[in-house]
Amino acid sequence: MMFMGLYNYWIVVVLMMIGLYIVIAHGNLIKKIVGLTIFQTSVFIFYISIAKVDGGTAPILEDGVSQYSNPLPHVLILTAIVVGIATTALGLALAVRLKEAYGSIEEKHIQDLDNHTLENQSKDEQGC
Amino acid sequence: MLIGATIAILVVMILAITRGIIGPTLYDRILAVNMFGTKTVLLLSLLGFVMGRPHFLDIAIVYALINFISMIGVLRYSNSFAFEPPTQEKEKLPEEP
Amino acid sequence: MKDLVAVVMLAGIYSLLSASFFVVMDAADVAFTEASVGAGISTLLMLVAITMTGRSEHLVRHKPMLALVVVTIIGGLLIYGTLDMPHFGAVDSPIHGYVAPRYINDSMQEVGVINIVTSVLASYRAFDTFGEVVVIFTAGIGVLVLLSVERRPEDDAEIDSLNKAMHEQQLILRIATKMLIPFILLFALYVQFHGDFGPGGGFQAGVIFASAIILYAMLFGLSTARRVINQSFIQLVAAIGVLLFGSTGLVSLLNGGNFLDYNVLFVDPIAGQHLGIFLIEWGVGCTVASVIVLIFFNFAGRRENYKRKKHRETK
Amino acid sequence: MPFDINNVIDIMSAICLLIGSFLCVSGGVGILRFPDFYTRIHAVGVTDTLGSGTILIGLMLQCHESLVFVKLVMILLMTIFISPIACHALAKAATLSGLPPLLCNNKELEKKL
Repeated sequence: MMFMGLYNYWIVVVLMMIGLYIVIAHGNLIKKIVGLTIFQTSVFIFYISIAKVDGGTAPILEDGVSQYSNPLPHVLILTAIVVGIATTALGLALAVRLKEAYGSIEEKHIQDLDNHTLENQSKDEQGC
Repeated sequence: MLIGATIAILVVMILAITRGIIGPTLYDRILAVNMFGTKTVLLLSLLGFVMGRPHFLDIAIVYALINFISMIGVLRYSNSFAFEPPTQEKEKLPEEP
Repeated sequence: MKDLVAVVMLAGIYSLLSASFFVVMDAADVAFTEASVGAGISTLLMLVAITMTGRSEHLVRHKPMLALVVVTIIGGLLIYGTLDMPHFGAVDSPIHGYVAPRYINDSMQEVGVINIVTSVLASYRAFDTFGEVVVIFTAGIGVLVLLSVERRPEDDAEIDSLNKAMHEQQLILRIATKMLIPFILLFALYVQFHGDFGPGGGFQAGVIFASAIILYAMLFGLSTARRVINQSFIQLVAAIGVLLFGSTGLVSLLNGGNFLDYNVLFVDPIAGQHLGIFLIEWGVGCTVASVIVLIFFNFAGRRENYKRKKHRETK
Repeated sequence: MPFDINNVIDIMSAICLLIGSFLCVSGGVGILRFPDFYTRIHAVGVTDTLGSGTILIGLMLQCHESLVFVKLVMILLMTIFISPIACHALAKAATLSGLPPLLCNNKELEKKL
């Protein structure tokens, strides 16, 4: 049973892979962003779970408590969550603009449209 | 008794998630999320007492507020007609598979 | 699942769950942040984006088998890598070795703040936090550049008339919201100032403050909310927050200390630390609140433009 | 057992927690088992408020610090205030969007009557 103490990492890996699968396999940009969010949260869970100490409590000093969990990962993740929402908003804004420019947020449609315009351009150049 | 209540809340949360996943209409899902939120508030207050550190009550208050806000937001932005002006013609809600 | 709204709702549940997990893992501050950010604001922004980009997904997958194989291989490698990691909850794992004991044992003498997370965030690693605040500010500017729309007075009049027409329908919600909003704002201030003693601080307070304004904007219409809080004022506040943070560092430089070293801000080092943390938290709170309100206003303003266009086309 | 006010308070708090847990679980069963949206919102809306209320009162009876007590009172007030409004908004939105309630056919109704 030497591996039983590692289950927190396995949960993190599973969540991370779910996020990665969504990012790779789905063409919809919004869904890709949701996948990225799941990926991000798995990293948060990783940090927080390694900060946990057996028998420790929240890192807020109190009389009669000597064992606290590690405050450093908490600080990193606290800021990362707020930065995460800001970057997610930026990604969503990009998706909205892509929808306006291409009329779709499916990756395949956007690529097709791009290829189409590229072909037209090269034809025009040859024509000249 | 505290632990018993915590377990009961956890069971209810699982039931709510099930409804959120299968829920045929959008409103079922919103209802499930809302219920999940209120149950989280209760869970946090109970956990604070179980662990003996009542700092967590602040988090519970935030939950109660944010849950309300997010529900209003979901209703507002999910093509819900309660928030559209009555003069516009009503479209049919798209049936989900 | 093809319906993106359902996907976003489930993502909201996932966020609630992860916040409960953070509570169980003793990370009260992180849970606080996740509670105020993940469940409310991010769900909301995704929904607004979905209303503009279309609600259903065309299920064209990019070679799911290949993706599955790639994901399985990477996952297997990662799990193989975890076999050497320290066990869950182990007291002697390397992460608890280097700077953490100093934070836990000495922060009371050096900084004088009960909440260790706040003292690390705002004093020991303040430069890092400065970077994060600048990132948030930059993201706000990015959204502003991408989504800002010009407003014309005649559109406002049109929206006003629509709002009046909706007043009857939303009477209960509007009255309830009017009663709730002062309470939310007060609670945000409590969180802002209570960060030294319990979970809380500038990041969380900013998000809660912003969510109160977002609630107002959702129920009373965007143009009303913009009349209450001008957008250029919000931009100003965002910039002032970052400036406050940076100038606190500069003042400590000028007083002969390091950048963001608050000991020199006051005669007594502990009082200096308190003053420094107070100013820093204010800067963070201002920036976060105004950037989030800014992001929401721009998303929602874009959406109203869409609706107006549709309205005109149907006419 | 000698009469002691602390014992009485403990027992009362236990009873409150028990009732609250029971109500919450019944609401949970309701949201899963009831046939359509309106019956589900009925199950949730009613039990949510009362169940949360009783659990919070049970916790209030157990707490010793006044700040904790005040916070619990605030959570209780907010639950009582917010939960019915949220349910009202949800049900109204569903009705206005044209979600039909599940009714038995008129013939069946006539038979029953």
